Amino acid sequence: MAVETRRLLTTSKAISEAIAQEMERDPRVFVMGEDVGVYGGIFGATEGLLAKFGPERIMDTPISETAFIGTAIGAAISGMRPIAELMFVDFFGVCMDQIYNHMAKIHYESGGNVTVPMVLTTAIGGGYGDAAQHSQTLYGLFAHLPGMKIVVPSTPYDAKGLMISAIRDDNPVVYFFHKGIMGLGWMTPNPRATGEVPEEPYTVPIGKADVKRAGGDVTIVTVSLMVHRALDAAEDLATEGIEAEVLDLRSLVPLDREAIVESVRKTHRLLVVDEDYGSFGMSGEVITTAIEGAFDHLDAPPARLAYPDVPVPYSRPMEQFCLPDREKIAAAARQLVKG
Amino acid sequence: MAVETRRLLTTSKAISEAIAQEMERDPRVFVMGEDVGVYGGIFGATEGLLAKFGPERIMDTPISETAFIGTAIGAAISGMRPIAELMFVDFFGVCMDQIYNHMAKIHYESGGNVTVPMVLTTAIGGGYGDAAQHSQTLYGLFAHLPGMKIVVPSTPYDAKGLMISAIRDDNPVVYFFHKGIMGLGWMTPNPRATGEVPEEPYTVPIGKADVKRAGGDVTIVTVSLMVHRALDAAEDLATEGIEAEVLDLRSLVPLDREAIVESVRKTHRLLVVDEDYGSFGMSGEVITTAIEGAFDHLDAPPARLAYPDVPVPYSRPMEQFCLPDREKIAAAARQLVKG
Amino acid sequence: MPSNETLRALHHQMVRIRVFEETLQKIYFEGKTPAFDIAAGPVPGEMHLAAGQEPVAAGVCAHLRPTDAVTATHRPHHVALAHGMDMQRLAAEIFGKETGLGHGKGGHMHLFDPATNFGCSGIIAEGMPTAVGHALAFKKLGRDDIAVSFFGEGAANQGAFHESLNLAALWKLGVVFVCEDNAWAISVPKDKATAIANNSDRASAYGMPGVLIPDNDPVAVYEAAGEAVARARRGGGPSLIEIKTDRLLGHFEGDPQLYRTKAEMETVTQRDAIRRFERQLIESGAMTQPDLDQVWEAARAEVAEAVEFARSSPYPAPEAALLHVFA
Amino acid sequence: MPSNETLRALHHQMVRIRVFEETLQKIYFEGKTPAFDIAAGPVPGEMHLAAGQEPVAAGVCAHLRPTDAVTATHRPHHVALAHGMDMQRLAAEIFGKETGLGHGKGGHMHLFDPATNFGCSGIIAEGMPTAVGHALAFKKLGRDDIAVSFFGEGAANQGAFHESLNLAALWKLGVVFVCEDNAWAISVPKDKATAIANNSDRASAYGMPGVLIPDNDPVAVYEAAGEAVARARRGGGPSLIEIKTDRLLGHFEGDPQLYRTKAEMETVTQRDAIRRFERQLIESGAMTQPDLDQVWEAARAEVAEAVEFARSSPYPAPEAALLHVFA
Ligand SMILES: Cc1ncc(C[n+]2csc(CCOP(=O)(O)OP(=O)(O)O)c2C)c(N)n1
Ligand SMILES: Cc1ncc(C[n+]2csc(CCOP(=O)(O)OP(=O)(O)O)c2C)c(N)n1
Ligand SMILES: [Mg+2]
Ligand SMILES: [Mg+2]
Repeated sequence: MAVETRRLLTTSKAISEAIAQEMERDPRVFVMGEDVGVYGGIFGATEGLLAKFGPERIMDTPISETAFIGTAIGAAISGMRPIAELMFVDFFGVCMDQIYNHMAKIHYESGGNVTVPMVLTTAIGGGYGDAAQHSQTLYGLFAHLPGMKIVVPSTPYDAKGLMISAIRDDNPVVYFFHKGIMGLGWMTPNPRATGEVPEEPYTVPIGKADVKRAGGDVTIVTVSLMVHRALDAAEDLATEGIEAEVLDLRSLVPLDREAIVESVRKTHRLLVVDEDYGSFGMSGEVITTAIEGAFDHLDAPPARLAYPDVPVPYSRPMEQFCLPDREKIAAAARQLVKG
Repeated sequence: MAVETRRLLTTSKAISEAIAQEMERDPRVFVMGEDVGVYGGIFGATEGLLAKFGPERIMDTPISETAFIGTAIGAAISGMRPIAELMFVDFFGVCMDQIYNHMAKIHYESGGNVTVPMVLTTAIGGGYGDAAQHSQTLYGLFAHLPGMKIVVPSTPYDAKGLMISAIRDDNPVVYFFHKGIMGLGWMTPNPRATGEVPEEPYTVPIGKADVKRAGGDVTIVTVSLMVHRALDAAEDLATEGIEAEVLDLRSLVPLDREAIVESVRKTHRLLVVDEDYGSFGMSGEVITTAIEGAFDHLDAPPARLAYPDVPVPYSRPMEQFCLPDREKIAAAARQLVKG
Repeated sequence: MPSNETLRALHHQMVRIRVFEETLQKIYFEGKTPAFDIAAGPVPGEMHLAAGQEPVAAGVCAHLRPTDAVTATHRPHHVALAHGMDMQRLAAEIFGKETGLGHGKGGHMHLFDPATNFGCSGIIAEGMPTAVGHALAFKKLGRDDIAVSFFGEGAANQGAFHESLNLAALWKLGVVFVCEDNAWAISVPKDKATAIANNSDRASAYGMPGVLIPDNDPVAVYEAAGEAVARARRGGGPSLIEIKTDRLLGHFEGDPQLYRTKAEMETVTQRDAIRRFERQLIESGAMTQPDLDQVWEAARAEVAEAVEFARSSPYPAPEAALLHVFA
Repeated sequence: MPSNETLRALHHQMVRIRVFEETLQKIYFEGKTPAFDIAAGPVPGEMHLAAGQEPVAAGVCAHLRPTDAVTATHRPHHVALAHGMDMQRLAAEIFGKETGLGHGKGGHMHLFDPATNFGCSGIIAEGMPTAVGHALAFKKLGRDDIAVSFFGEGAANQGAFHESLNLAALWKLGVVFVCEDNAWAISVPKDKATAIANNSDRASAYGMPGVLIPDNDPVAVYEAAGEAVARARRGGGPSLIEIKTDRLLGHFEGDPQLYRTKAEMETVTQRDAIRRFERQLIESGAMTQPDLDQVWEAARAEVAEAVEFARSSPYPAPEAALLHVFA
């Protein structure tokens, strides 16, 4: 009798497993950040690692993001492969110089002679009442700045494979995990935050988008938690006879422009869904990419459903009003298809 | 006999005159920053002010951008109207938290009860060999973040009027001046960096784009120094019978979307020129705006000519290769029109 | 020794803060049991309570006027209340209601109150430069108001601490920097984060006085703050006060605190500053047990009323999210 | 007192740096006269020269190996040369040539040299955390190499200073922090920026030794650095050394220095550390005038060769701008 064995992990477990396997494989890999030790990372990305690797390799830091991210840079130059965690992406402002002016540029400034192989992990996303300084996504801002790869996984499988790729990459990689996909016990449950994850190490290539659902009527391009919202919406749309293709970019830098163009050439319609602020961000870049590569294939102007250009409000009715969700995505896609 | 009297000022003089006039009008206005005193600001934006107003109102600061920009925030809340200078926009990374998480959000977080009337001035732009950490423009990054107005003047006239508007605005305004338009004695001369400026105080509205040259064949949307490059290109194009309309956005937040759409509906063709990095920035936002408002009026896919997604290289041939210029703009516009 | 009236006022302040925090703790878990979901219930998001740190807020703010500026942290309620913030509007904001201080936009980490010139924020050390700015404005405006910046011992390793203290000292501004050393920054103990034992020793790096209050005693805080506030008010420049205080609860509610030993938890509970202070008040004759009971009762009534106000207030309209980006 | 050999080595280092900087100064103005245009000539952009600050670089770097890491600032040439950077590739980088350290991509503020584990950057205090990271790597790799972070007195008011010193001290890393106090941060004098007189006094805020060298003396620097380097190497943790040094030239070339009095300029020129050191060398008999002359001559030859190499090297291809964003 054949027994189906599926190995289901939450995204946070998938990430910590990836880190653990790479740490076992490569003694140069270590982790630094606030509360990454005993606490296991506020969002569980380093859970269990302290017990396994001890405080020399899983290092709690002072609240000194500039210092410890800069420390990761120096350590990377001198032969280590650090993983540094910026607890919430919202905190980038206290340490962005180290990230974008130093980490991201050294390889270029050195004419290719110095590499900075490090991973900067950080949590994104709202929806749980954490207000203006703890709920942002901001990947669009990082993607605007050259020299760092930008990874934004949506599933446990991708999360593990992309983390292993990130650690093995010789470039600085910023790895954004959405709190809402981590599968944490204390967040609103998301059935899609758990998924099949092979035990053995594997990589998912950075720079390749992934069709998470195929469809011929409209392309929905997005990342991270919004992939799941889009899949939910696609189910609703399917009952109406609209087949949405959901394209998960998985990384913003490099951006898989071919995949965007290819899908739009097939469906002739594009909706970009973005939990980051709407203006001057990902939504405009994806739409422009489609325009550049598939202008003559479009049956309707590409549309976007993004976070409005307002700080994240605290109160639930206002926050929910701002967030793209299943209904809003379905409505926007329906509008694109039916006009 | 009538004598024509034209009052010509450089942009830097126009800015310092605006500040001086507002300081005379309003005792709450004062200036803080590195080298804004005796030195008069590295790019001359505060030249002559120390002599006029003394060190109590023109305050040199330590190299502590987080502290002095935060100080401006507190002073603004408690009744002053500070102007803080971040010497180069490239330095935003050491103090961005104060700017985007605090200055930009307090009014919103307070539900409208607290205002933060301050101006943050900063220098942008390259082209003179100052390399990766002193040559960026980055206004697209600031424009992505809600809660601050983003002003990017191109002419002495606009610079003065927009500065007065910025100082009188009850919101935080980030005012970007391009080194190449300041009319400094030590920068490559730019004849357009000097222009007629009325002596009396006047305002230019924040949020209104300006047609700097009318034309019917193609719309070139840009800001700051690139307005002048576009005007130069438009002259060349005119000799070929192509009439380019040059739309100077003047501010990115609020963005004058109507003006973009209106111009594109007229010319049916759009070229965005951007000295900021190409991806995830202004160029995509302007193109998307045109798509949203004028999709059916377009005779060709909108195009962009932006700084490539690479850190600014030091060596002249490489830097010039990256920068949009008169020839590249003309070529891109020509391509749009002639196909 | 302060007057009995002052001692009673300190006690009253501490008690109403404690009752507020304990009440909020209960409310926070409404809708979050049996399965804890941070997004659920009347009060979503992170909740940082200051139970145990009342001596700091009460002792310092006793010297302040509503026109003095105060900047606080992600753990702001004790300071907000001690500085005179309206408890009802505070509660309503925490409930995300239209009647809240920020009409529900700010939430518990982002409280801004023009009536008491109070502000706080969720980014570590972010409010320290703001305090310097308030003080600069007061100097420019010729006011003898001052600014007080509260921050945790964890925040003292953030660059903004250094820059703010240097600037305040350089410009001789009327700022009192108050370091609440509760020994923990989430799960990271002080000695795993700070190269020296006492942050007050860092005052010398800026040429300002540094005072250490080693035992979370409200009277000691009151006295040290009195001096610092008076110095600031008379133009004598900034000071740094460090108080060894106690975080009686988790970093945020729902924190399992696995990083803390049972022994440590017991020790801090045992040395609860309010209970110790009450013993002293009774011993010195400043208050009787019935006096104390009355204070607690009044505090419970005040807090109940504030909570009732918050509960019964309407939510803001969803579309109100789009308002107040710009003035 | 160091050996005569060491004294001569210090002298030689200082002289070659000085000749390099003075030569560069002349070259910088090529193409920029009569009208100064920062974009023109063989060397565009800002140019920060370190003439006067040679004792710091020579005295500290004399103790270093190529495997020790050094992070420097926007004013990096003296340190780069003293740490052993190839002068030809340095010059070529400054000329923006293909043969430069970074193939012309970095320029004078962004020099990265794997051969000497050297890096610098144009953002104030940006390299301080990097140095901590190098030292951490060495500890993890079991190497007894150390890291040295050079920074100006202006940088000591930046948050990164505070965070870096705390972290290095906390983790007992082998870092030597070297503060070059040349009294100026562009046009802002030290006392208008720093609340205390000596940054070395700030070492106590981190529990690390702080040493003040008051007079730009290469031997004093050499001795203090020797101790600090030895301590770092044997696992004894970080130190802070502050040197009162002199900026003989403008902040950058083309700086009219209107903020400096003529008297001050004369004073610093008069007390030129190299000339003073040469007088001592002659007095002590360590070197004769002909010895000195020979050093200058050799330095001129070395610099001329480097400049010739830079001048005759080809520019990178314009499209090379698109390379090396990613490895
Ligand atoms: C810049 C920044 N880094 C990290 C955090 C996450 N964080 C929130 S509270 C906290 C601990 C703060 O410790 P402390 O300053 O001692 O204050 P306490 O919580 O003990 O009151 C941390 C790390 C943050 N909010 N901002
Ligand atoms: C974060 C940041 N702020 C400001 C500047 C502009 N800037 C360049 S050099 C300098 C002065 C630095 O003074 P100091 O640290 O004493 O070094 P010195 O120039 O005297 O060698 C300033 C303000 C910068 N490069 N980076
Ligand atoms: Mg604490
Ligand atoms: Mg200096």
